Parts: sequence; C-alpha cells; structure tokens
Amino acid sequence: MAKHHVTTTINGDPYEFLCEAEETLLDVLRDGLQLTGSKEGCASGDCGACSVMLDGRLVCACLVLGAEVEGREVETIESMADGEQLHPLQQKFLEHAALQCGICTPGFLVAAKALLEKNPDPTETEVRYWLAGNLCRCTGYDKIIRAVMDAAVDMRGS
Amino acid sequence: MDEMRYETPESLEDAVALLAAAKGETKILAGGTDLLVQLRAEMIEPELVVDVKRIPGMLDITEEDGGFRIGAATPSAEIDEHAGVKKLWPGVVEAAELIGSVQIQGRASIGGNLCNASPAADSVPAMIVAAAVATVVGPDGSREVPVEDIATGPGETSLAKGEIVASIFLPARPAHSGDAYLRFIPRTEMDIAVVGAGISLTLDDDGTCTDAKVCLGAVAERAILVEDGAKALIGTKVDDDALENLAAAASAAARPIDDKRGTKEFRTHVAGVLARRAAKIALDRAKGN
Amino acid sequence: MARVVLTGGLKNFTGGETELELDAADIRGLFRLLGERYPKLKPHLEEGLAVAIDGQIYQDTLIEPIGPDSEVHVLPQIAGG
Amino acid sequence: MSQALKNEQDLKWVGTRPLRPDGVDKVTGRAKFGADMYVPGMLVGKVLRSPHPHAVIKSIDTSKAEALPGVRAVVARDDFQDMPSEFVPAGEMLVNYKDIVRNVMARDKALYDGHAVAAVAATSAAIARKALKLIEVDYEVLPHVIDVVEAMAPDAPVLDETLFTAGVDPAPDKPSNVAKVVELGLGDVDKGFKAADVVIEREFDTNPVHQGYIEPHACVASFSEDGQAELWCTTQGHYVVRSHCAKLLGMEVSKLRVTSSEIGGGFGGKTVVYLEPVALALSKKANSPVKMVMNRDEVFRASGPTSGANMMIKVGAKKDGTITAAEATLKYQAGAFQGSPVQPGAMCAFAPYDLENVKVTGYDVVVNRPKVAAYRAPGAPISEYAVECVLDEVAEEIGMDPIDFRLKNAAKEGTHAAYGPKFGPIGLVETLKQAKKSKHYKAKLGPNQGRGMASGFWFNIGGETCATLNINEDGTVTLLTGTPDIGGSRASVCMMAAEELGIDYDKIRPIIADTSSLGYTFLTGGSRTTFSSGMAAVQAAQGAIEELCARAAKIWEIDVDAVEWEDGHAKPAGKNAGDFEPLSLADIARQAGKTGGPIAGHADINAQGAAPSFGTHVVDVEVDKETGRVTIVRYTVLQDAGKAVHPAYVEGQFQGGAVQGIGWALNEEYVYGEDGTLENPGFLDYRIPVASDVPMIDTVIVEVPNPRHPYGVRGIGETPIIPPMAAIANAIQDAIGIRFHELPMSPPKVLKAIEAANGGGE
Repeated sequence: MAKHHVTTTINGDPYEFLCEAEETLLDVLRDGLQLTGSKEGCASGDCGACSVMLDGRLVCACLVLGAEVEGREVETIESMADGEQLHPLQQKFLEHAALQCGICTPGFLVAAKALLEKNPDPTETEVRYWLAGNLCRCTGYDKIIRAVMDAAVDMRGS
Repeated sequence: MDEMRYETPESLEDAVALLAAAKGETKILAGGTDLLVQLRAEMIEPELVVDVKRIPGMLDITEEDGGFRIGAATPSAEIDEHAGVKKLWPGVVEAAELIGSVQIQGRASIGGNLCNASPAADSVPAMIVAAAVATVVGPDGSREVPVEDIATGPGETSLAKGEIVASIFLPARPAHSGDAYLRFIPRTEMDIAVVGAGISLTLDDDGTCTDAKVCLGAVAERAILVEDGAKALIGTKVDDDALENLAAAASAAARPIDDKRGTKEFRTHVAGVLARRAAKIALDRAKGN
Repeated sequence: MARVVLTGGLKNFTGGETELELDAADIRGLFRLLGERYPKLKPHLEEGLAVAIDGQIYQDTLIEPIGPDSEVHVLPQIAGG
Repeated sequence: MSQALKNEQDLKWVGTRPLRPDGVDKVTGRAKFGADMYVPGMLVGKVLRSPHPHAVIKSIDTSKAEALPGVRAVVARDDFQDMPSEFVPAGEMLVNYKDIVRNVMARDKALYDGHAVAAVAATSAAIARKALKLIEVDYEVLPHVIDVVEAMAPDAPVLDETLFTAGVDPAPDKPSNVAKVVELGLGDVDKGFKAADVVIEREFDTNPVHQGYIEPHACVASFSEDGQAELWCTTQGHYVVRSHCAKLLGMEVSKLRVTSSEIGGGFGGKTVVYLEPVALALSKKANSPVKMVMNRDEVFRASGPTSGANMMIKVGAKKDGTITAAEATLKYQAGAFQGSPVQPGAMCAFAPYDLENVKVTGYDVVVNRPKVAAYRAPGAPISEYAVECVLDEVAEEIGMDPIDFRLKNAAKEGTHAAYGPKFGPIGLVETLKQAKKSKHYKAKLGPNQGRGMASGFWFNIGGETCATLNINEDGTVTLLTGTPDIGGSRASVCMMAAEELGIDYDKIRPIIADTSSLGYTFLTGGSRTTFSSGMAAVQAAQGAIEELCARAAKIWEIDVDAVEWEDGHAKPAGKNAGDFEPLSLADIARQAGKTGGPIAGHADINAQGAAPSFGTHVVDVEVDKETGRVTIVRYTVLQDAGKAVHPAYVEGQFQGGAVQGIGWALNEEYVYGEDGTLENPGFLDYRIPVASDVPMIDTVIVEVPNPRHPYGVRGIGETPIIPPMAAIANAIQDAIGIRFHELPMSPPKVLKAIEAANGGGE
C-alpha cells in the first residue's frame, strides 16, 4: 500500500514516519512511534485522553490524521517534564492525589497546561469548562480542579 | 474496498479538480472532527479525502465591507478568539464556542460544521440569523449561497460534485441590533444539541423591533427559519407578551423526532423556552448598541 | 450448642427449617452436621456460602472456630466490584 | 489473628498523605496500561460481533478471511471447548464456565447486540478489519427481549431452553428467563404492616449503567510452541484471569503467566474475561503474540454494565418514626447469562436499619443485553436507591426530618442486619449525626433548589491474599502484592508496611507481582485491597521483623528472645538490655548474607474480618423548571472508613463514587432501539459527568475502627456510589415537590413530570 511519508517535529525533535491515509496521529504516536503517553479512550474526541498540542493548539490526536502533521509541531505528555524536573502541574497532581487510575492523567495535564498558558489565573468555573473535554471516571474531578488551581498559583508566583 | 487517498491541494482550483475527477465518494477534510469519527466507525469509506487547510485563505478571518469573511477551514477556537467577530456577531461566536470541547474547537471548522449538515450543528442557526452567505467554488466557478440553503437534510447538502465552501461571509450588523444563540444539552458540555435557537433582532430608535430572524436547530431535518417567530417580535417592544408569542411560534414550528437525545414533546417545548431566552439576550445586546 | 440460622432460600433445602442448635467446633464441622441433617442442602455447602460467627462474616474458609454459645448465620457469599 | 489496634499517636505514616510510589510514572505518561504493550512479532486481533440481539447462528464461514494475505488465525465457537453447566469456585467467586465460554464466543446463539461471534489475528489492524468483513455468518434472527418485566412474562422469548428457575420449590417444569429466586427475611411483615400508622408502597425502575472506565479492555497474549503462555492484560485480578483462561484453554495453571498492566479504571467491570481467552486462542493458532484492544463501541456493547431493575418497595412506620415492616421485590436484569447482583442487592436493601420485620424477594432474569459485570457495590445501589426514596417519603408523611427518621431506625453495634448476623462496631449513626450538624445541612437554599439525603451500606470483603516483603542488601524494601493498583493502593499498603517496619515510606518499593511470582491473590474489588493486601503486608513485615531480630541475636550472640524491634531497629532487651547499640534494618540487611542469607517476610492468607462501611450523602440541587435540567449545587459525602490510611485517596474514593452516582441519577442509561441494538455505545451519548457538571464534593471521613484489622481498615471504595441516586431524587422532591421513581432523572422525564404536575399533561 502506498504510504505517506511525513516529516514533522514531535516534542522538539525531528521525526519522519510512514503512515496510511486512514491512520490517525494517535495511531502514529502510539503504534508507530511508541509514544504511548497519549491514551485512546474513545477514538471519537469525546474523552480527551489523547490530548496533544498541534502547532500550539490543544487537539485530540484521535481526530487528526497522521498525514496532516507534515511540517507541523506536535507536543505530547512525554515532553511535559523538563528533564528530571516535573512540570508544576505534574507535581501538583501528585500532591493533591488528583489521579486514581491514571489513564486520563496525561490528557488532563496536557489540557491544563494549555489552559494555564492562555489564562494564568482561571476561576474554578473556567477550569471546569476548559477541562470538560477530558473525562475522568475515578476522581469526581474535585482534586484535579484543585491541583490545576494550585499549580496556577505556583506558576504565577514564579 | 479501495485504499483511501489523501491529498493536500494548495489552491481551490486544484481541490475542485481533484474532487471533480474522483470516481467514488469524496470527502473534504478541514477540522476532521466529524469526518474522522465517521471514518473510524466505518460509516463512510471515501476514495478521496481532500485536506483543504493548505489552500490560501481557508484559515483566515478578514474584514470586508464592515463584516468578516471567515475561511471555511477556520477552527472555532480562532473565531472564539477573534475580538472583531465577537463584537460584531456575539451569537455566532457563542455558537462556535459550544461546538464540543476545547480540543474539538481547536480543529472543528465553521465550514465543516455547515457542510457536515447535521440538523444539530450549533453554528448554523447562529449564522442563519446573522444572514451569513457561503462562497461556494466549483468546476463552474464561484457562487454565493445563503447559509440556510447549504444543508438540505441530515448529512445532505445542495453542493454539487466538486463544489467546496471556500468561505463564509458575516455581513455588517445594522445599528441597534443584537444576536444570541442558546442550546439545550443534558450535560453542561460535550453533548450534541437537543435543541438550538438563534435569534437576531433590530430595534428602531424607540426600541420597537423592526427586523428579526429566528432559527431553530435539532428540531427538524435541518436548521429552520421560523417566520412566525420573527413576526411575533417585529413591531413589538419585545415585551413579555411578544416573547411568549415567540415561544409559541417556535414550539409550533418545531417538527422534531424522538431519539436517544430527546423526545418530540421535550424538544418542542424547549424550542420555545430557548427562543424566548435567546431573544432576551439579543434584545439586551441590541439595546446596548 | 451454637445457635445456627439459615438465611434466605436455604429453607428450600431444609424442609422450611431456618433455626437450629448444633454442636460444631468450626465451620467444617458445621457444614458436616448440616449436610447430615439436610441431605438436600449438602451440595450447596462449602461453595457459595458464607458463615457469620457472632456477626463476623467468613468466606471461603472451613477453619474458623465456632464457640459453644456462638450465634451462627449461614448466608450467600459476597463478592464486590 | 485479631490484634490490638495501634495507638493513633504512635502512627508515623498511617493517616498521612505521602505521594504515591507510582505517581511519577503516571504523570509523565510512562506508566504502561493495557494497550501500551508492544512485543516483537505482534499480530493484531479483532472480534466480529453479532449485529442482532437474539439469533441462532446457523453457520460461520471463515474461509475467505483465512485466505486473505496477512491473516494468521481465525477463531470461532469450535475453537473453544464447551463446558458443563455447573457453578464452580474460581478464587472466591462462583462461576459457570458454560456461560463464560459462551459469553467469550457465541456458540449456538448470539444473545445480544455485540456478542462475539468470531475473531481474527492479522499482521495489521487494517487487514484484521478487512478480514472481519469476509467472515460469513448465517443468522436466524429470533424475537428478543430487553426489558426485565417483559422477560418474566410467560410468553417472552426464552434465551436458554435449559434454564429452569432455581430457588423455588417445587422446581419448575418449563424453562424461563428467570434464573433464580432469592429471598430473605426476618419476623412477620404482615404483622408489621398492620402495626404501622403509615405505609408507603412504590414501584421503581432503573436503567443499566456502565462502569465507564476510560481505558478499554486490552491484552497481549503470547502462546509458545511448548504449551506455555504469557498474558499481559488490564484487569482487577490477574489470578482470576489466569483461572478462567486456563480453564477455557484447557491449560495447567502453572503454564500460564499473567501480568497485570496498570489499570485504567475498573469499578468491577474488569473482574471477568472477554478478550483474554480469545487472544490466547488466536496466539496459539498463529504461533505469534497477539494484541487485542476493544474500541469504545465494543466496551459499551459487550462489557459491563450493571443491572437495570424493576422494584417494588413497601415500608410501614409508626408516627414516632419506628419502622414496623419493610418489604421489597427486586427484579434484576442479568444480561444474556444468569448472575445479576440481585443477591447482594437483596441483602443490602434494608441493611442500614434495625428492623424486626423484613421480607425481600429477588429475581435474577436473563435478557438480550450484555451479561452484567460487577459495578461498585454490585446490586446495592439499585435496591438501596429505591428503599432510600421510600424512606424519605415515609419521613415526610409522618413529619419527621429524614436524618432523624434514619437515626431513629439506624443499625448500631449489636443490631441484627436484615440479612441475618449482628453488626460489630459500625459508623452509620456517626455519619448521620455529623450530617445533621453539618453546615451544609443547615445552609439556606435558593429558589428552585432542594436538599436531599440518603444513606448506604456495603459489606466489604477479604479473601485470599499474598505478600512478599524482601529486605534488600542496602536496607530498602521491595514489597510484592498481587492486587492491581487502581486507585493508589500501592501507597496505602506501603504505608502500613513502613509503619510496621519502622522505616521511611519511601524506602519501600511496591511491585504488583505477576501470577508466577506470588501465590494466588483474589482480585482488587469489593473494597478489599487496602484491607487484605494491607493485612498481608503487615503480616509479611512481622515475619521479616522476626527474622531481623533473629539475625541481630546472631550478630550479638545473644538469645533471640532478648531482642525486640522498635522504631526500625533491633534492640537488646531483657537481661541484655543496653548491652549493644541498636542495629537498624539497614545494618542487619548489610550482614544478611553472613548471618544466614537474604531476609524476607511472607504472608499467604485468607483475609477475614472485613467490616462494613456506611455512608450518608447530602446534596443540594437546582431544577430548571422550564427545561427539566437538574444541576448539582452542593454535595457532601460522610462515610465511615474505619481508618483512613491515606486520607487523600479515601476522599478521592468518596468523591469519585459520588460523581458516578450523580451520572447514574441524572443522565447515564443504555438506550436500545426497537430492533434490540444499542443506540448509544459511546461517550457522546452515554453521558458520564464532565468536570463542569459537578461542584466540589465535600467529604467527612468518620473513623470507627475495624477491630479485626491491624490498622482498623474497613474498605471504602464501594459504598460511595450507593446513596447519590436517592439523595438526588429526594432533593428534587424538595425542590419541586415531585417524586421520581425512575432512573435516570434526565431532563425530558423531569420536564414531563413538571408539566403533568402543572396540569399540562393528563
């Protein structure tokens, strides 16, 4: 089968891969490149577990074709920590016990980071609506919201 | 079952030529938030997918004659963030902001929302009441089509083979006018509209409504303009009586189906409620101008 | 003698009896005596039942001791999510 | 086994909130969940599913699929041996392998939309998908039945001609969809109702709801030519998976090694097998590893959910609030195969109350829906919902505050539970009293707002559990347990081990061992993990301490009885007190080789002594009377944890359970079309709560210690999902004066009831 040859940047590194037209960015990240931090919960954009940044926009990797990222920039959960240094959001998620099973956590972190970059001082309601595209079945969201609000305080202070 | 082709033309002409030449089913890819779901569910098996995002202008918002021309592949998020559009047609922006999650809005395009032809598409009633016009480009050149004439039924459009919606024009808004869009969903986010209501209205200097458009989503095979709803407002001060008449007209115009998202009677009732609530917001906006 | 209560549908296998007194040292002994007394109940013992001794529920064990004045309930087993 | 509880003031770790040991892996995307395993030479497996709810499978022709290049194996019914119909123990559960094998792969009939009919393994997902389309199945479509009441009707389509109702005397002579009748009771309900001043009887209907874990089922199976196999899968219990798969594949247990991946939520839904035996069968046939992952559509159509039910509840009370009698008839959908949680539903229904006269009858009914799986306190949320609604109505009728009414009847230590035995120390009264005096319960309500409350009960369980605690040469500890960590249990188990050993929590590295590395351990579920694995870890630590003391005795050349363990050190005691400098765990570990070899502690136990956890929830709602939408405005969970080992994760269980209950109450439901197919198999239209749907969930942890656990643990995960549905129904009644007897209370239903009450309806 004829495959598309795609040259792109993922987490700051140059990547080249081959993919079929039907394959999604999520398929490519996981099955092709084995960047498995982005999770598939629904493959229909309803759960947010595959949230990634595409040219600085928060998107669901399951709703982007692999071939579409030619020449573009993708950021995934794998680049969120800076070396050994966790991102403040990652640290706050741990401190607030904002994860139970952890499957939705990468998606929440990527989405929350996008929020705080756009709005460093969100209200609880703004956090809740921004994160409405990320489903969590374990926590009831309480501790996630607190972790994001607390990380925002820290990030504004630094 | 042939292999799906994916193409990224860099001009409208090339895109039209690709679409026109294809033998099997073709699909246009803008944000992909509907298309990729349909592909994954194997609801569609197109021969050709044409990604139009590399075509100049497809992702641009430009000022034109006091209004705005929005490239058809522009994602909702770009529209949400556009101060000019938000000031001119806040109802359209509200509707665009309701399309799915932040993640979805990062991709879902205004043209895709229109051409996917879902009766529940949020941006469509809002654009219809804003008198938006789509620029359609095809093998025979370009034509201007009122937004309400694009969708003809669920998943069906009036576009001919090879035709593409290139942009949508939101015209200048008359003085003393306002618009608003409201929808009902069971949750606060992430659902498809069970009912949607877009309203725009224009007042004269003493606050009497001189013009109005009322459009309902998700209560018929496509978004419907409610003439009687507009009539209920025109010539009034949009007082409580007029709003009740509007609600009654909206409910009367609704011809919904029972499905997993809502019952006929629920949709019929809520169509009136939302029309009334949206009209109040539009009225406040008109008065504020 | 421990007071033994058979709960729920177990009475279908005991001719309607639900309460009796038995002299059993542990759950194994209890099941043995019950089996002898109610042959129809025998196939249902040991598997699928729990035994509460003085309020404490034991599952999937035969070795828990039963005191001479214990109150014993034989119940269906409990799993969980 | 019973031991004195530790003094609160002596606790260094238990009751604190350290970071979880697996935390960094989970916030960086490193943690490997079910679908994150990739092995060399791996094939992709996919399942063909029945599009019909009820059909005879006349023939299956896989030849075209097998001929497709890239297809390496196809399996269908003939690849799985039929099993006799008998309930046999599998770990702690009783299972009927005749049904399991039929659920894993349909045999003579497809019994629900989504029932597996065949499966393929191919070199790519695209080829596997193509191959599924080439499998030809000849179905003879039969009439189907979805509703539980309809399924019990004499003329209903019968799913299984060999199913005769159990639990009735005399046994029926005709097959039916009623698999079992269960009953329990105390006293004489007729007498009790006669003594009542108020009797309320109501009928309730609930819809099946799915566990809704975000991670779909996934596994990788690798069958070797020598008959041994490895299986990687997302599960709540890999030993249970091993039992089932070995049985279904006809393998010796020792030849199958199952490793549990990180698990992306389970809530009971990952206690059974779906893909695993199929992946093993495909792998065996293809002689290659096979990976299988469900998509979301398959998760909804073919896994979970819990039962929908029809219930009749009758409660009588005197004017002073004393309940004189309570009766329930529970009809639970089992799905395509028997085994609904109607038994625990019946036992839990009235368990929170001290009642003289109780009667509960339950029916386990098969219908053309997916076989139900456990879901958080299986069975209890359904029956207790209905009961707690009726109690609210009784309280209203006699003019009593609903909390006072419950306090009047609440079970306490020594109360005979409605299902028989006496309760030990329990915390229901404390949760009620704290609810009554909470700021929430006294707060003023706004317009169109209402407040409701309800209580809930779950038994909690123990069961077979192993732990190995290895003392490493540098004084750190590796702790192996066999219960998959769904919600932070690694942390709580390590905290108890650290407490026991007297060392720092972060010196202990927990491992969830595979089935070949540790003895049989029952699954994570029933609220048993912190209780049972904690108990095993404590006993393993005690064993290690004993050995550490023995080694210190050898080092000091004194009698082992003259060594005691205190604060992480061996100290000379008795006649040798003060003779030597204490030796730390690390000091002894360094000399382990020279004093007899490596040091470890083990515990292989059948944990007993589980104790129930009671909870009370208070909720405020606001109702939009024009659209029927109900908004949760404020929510408080009060629950007895026994002892909260890691309070943050206890709160998390309370909050998560409450929000699942909110979804169950308001929007979650299975919608079937006339044709018996599921219309909403996705997160778009199966509407679990999103972040903006709910407020912060306040929590109050009540601690009435379980005397049978070394740290007083009860188990807390199940109970929080029980009270929300009734609490919300009661709050809606408070807001708009209408009582709902059906779940979910979705906007169309609420609006319809409001209009009917306004005279708009009939």
